[in-house]
Amino acid sequence: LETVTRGRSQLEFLSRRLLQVREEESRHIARELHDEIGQLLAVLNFSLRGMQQSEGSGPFQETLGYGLDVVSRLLAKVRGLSLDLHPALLEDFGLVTALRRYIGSVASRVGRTAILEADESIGRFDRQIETACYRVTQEALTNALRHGEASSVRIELTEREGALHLLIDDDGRGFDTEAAMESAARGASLGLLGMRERVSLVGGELSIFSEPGNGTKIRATLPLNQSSRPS
Amino acid sequence: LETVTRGRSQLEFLSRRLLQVREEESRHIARELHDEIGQLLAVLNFSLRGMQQSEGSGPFQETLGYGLDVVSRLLAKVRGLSLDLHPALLEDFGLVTALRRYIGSVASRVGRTAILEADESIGRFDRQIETACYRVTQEALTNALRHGEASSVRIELTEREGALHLLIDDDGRGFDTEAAMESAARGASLGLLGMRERVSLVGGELSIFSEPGNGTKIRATLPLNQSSRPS
Amino acid sequence: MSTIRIVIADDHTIVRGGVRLLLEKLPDVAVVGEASDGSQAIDLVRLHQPDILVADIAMPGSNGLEVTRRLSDEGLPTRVVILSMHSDPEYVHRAVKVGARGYVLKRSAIEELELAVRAVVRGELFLSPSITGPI
Ligand SMILES: Nc1ncnc2c1ncn2[C@@H]1O[C@H](COP(=O)(O)OP(=O)(O)OP(=O)(O)O)[C@@H](O)[C@H]1O
Ligand SMILES: Nc1ncnc2c1ncn2[C@@H]1O[C@H](COP(=O)(O)OP(=O)(O)OP(=O)(O)O)[C@@H](O)[C@H]1O
Ligand SMILES: [K+]
Ligand SMILES: [Mg+2]
Ligand SMILES: [Mg+2]
Ligand SMILES: [Mg+2]
Repeated sequence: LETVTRGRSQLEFLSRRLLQVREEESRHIARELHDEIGQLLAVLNFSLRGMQQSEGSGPFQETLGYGLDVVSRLLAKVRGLSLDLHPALLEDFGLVTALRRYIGSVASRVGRTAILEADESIGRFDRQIETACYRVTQEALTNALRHGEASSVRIELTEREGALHLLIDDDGRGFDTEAAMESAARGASLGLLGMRERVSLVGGELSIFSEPGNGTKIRATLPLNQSSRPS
Repeated sequence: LETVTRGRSQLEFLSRRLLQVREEESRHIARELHDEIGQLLAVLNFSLRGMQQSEGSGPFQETLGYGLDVVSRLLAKVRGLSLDLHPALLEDFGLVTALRRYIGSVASRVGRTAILEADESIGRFDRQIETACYRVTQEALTNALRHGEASSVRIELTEREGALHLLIDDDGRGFDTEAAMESAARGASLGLLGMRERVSLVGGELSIFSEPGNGTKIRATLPLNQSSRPS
Repeated sequence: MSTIRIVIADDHTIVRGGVRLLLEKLPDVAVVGEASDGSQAIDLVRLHQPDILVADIAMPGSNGLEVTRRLSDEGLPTRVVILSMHSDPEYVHRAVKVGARGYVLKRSAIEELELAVRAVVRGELFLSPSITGPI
């Protein structure tokens, strides 16, 4: 018996599962790094510092100084890697806090304006919803700054009519969305397709409005059904 | 302007790119863990042990002993994480060495027979080809032991007629491939679909032969064109 | 007591610094050079002809195994002690095959590197006891 067919729905599920698995893996490693490795290192740092205060010969203190240097490099490495993989803030404090921090750090790094307008009342949602929202914002903001060379980006997050509404609105150069989607579909890039898949994975919809010279608006609507409340 | 279509080819490219990106990310993280974090931990261990041999009061030595304990736990954690993500042997010595070690360690852990028959003359190929072969073997062997409860698995790797031929042949319970592919396509699992996509990503073909009660044979043929020789 | 002259080759600056710091504490050891890649290691060995080259495996350019093979081929008197992250016997096997006289894991203790250096200077072969399995 041989199986050779590969239909559209297989591919659809495959790409969804891949997005999920990738997110789960990243999250798992980020947690290991942050909660396990990071904590152990912090304790180590603490105890070596204690030793530095007390007695000990010159060569002893020299080695200790080296050890402490290594530990602080380790702490920085572990922290950076775990942040790249998964934002602890998102998990601990939810979308508004995590997005505020992320957007703020990007804006100050590149010296452009990026603001978040969000209802402070927005609470916690299912992890998949929060992650989709966060990842879409990351991708759209990166694109706006990198390709659009936008000088200002406005991100809006609102909850109404049983759905979460995300808008990323940039004043950059804009682009021909059809041409971009076509070349993305030929394998040129992952950003636009990935955003759409992430949103459709949680039953939502994504639309991209853009024209050369007129900036770009990305809108995502994510339904908040019963099951998307955290358990 | 709004773009809403999402065709089969978009999905095809998306899932392929996702597989690629995931592999690249895994490799990147494995390297960070092994080459940076693991290495710093190793020298930390190295220098703390040096301090342990030299003088120092009781409490001093106690703290040091504690620190060393923490470091060896960290080392084990980081090592495990990086091994899962990407096998260093594959990158350094190629398929035959990496598969021999992987298959041997799985077989001895589960107490079943798994053997590799490979031309020792098999050299190095493009990283994508080597990775596809390695990942297909991992998935097929895991399935054979877990679902097939095979008592013996034979893995064959040969190079002929400009292609690499991989066969994973188990004596397990077998399964209905059509039913399994259908339920995989409905999102039940990732293994079989992922194997097929990985192989087709490098221009190869995968076929699955199985019948309940008659074991399973997975065959992959990976073309070795000019560009698949390492540069 | 004659001095044991050593060159250290490792692409990781912190690691190299730590190994140097610890080796130099030994009264009869002098570190005469530090290399951060394979070809620099070969140059320094040719220049200083040290007793020992302590070499990492994973380095850009030519890796530690290639460096070892080239030094053996050239017939230089320097003996190589590999200091590596890799504990898989395959690495040890290949290192010995290309002419390394010692193999020590980075996660072992400085004492082990000291033992290895002294054994190799005496003309013996030293393989880290924590490596198990068929070599
Ligand atoms: N906000 C934007 N402003 C201007 N052009 C954009 C914007 N967003 C996307 N584009 C255009 O659409 C193309 C595809 O975007 P996409 O995010 O899919 O790919 P990428 O950013 O080039 O690569 P990747 O996201 O896979 O790293 C971009 O290369 C760019 O030309
Ligand atoms: N070698 C095998 N012997 C017997 N049954 C098999 C074998 N390989 C696959 N199967 C059957 O096919 C199903 C699908 O396999 P697949 O690898 O896609 O999923 P899985 O192993 O259940 O989950 P995962 O996504 O973790 O791989 C399995 O659940 C099992 O029933
Ligand atoms: K000295
Ligand atoms: Mg992009
Ligand atoms: Mg499986
Ligand atoms: Mg190195």
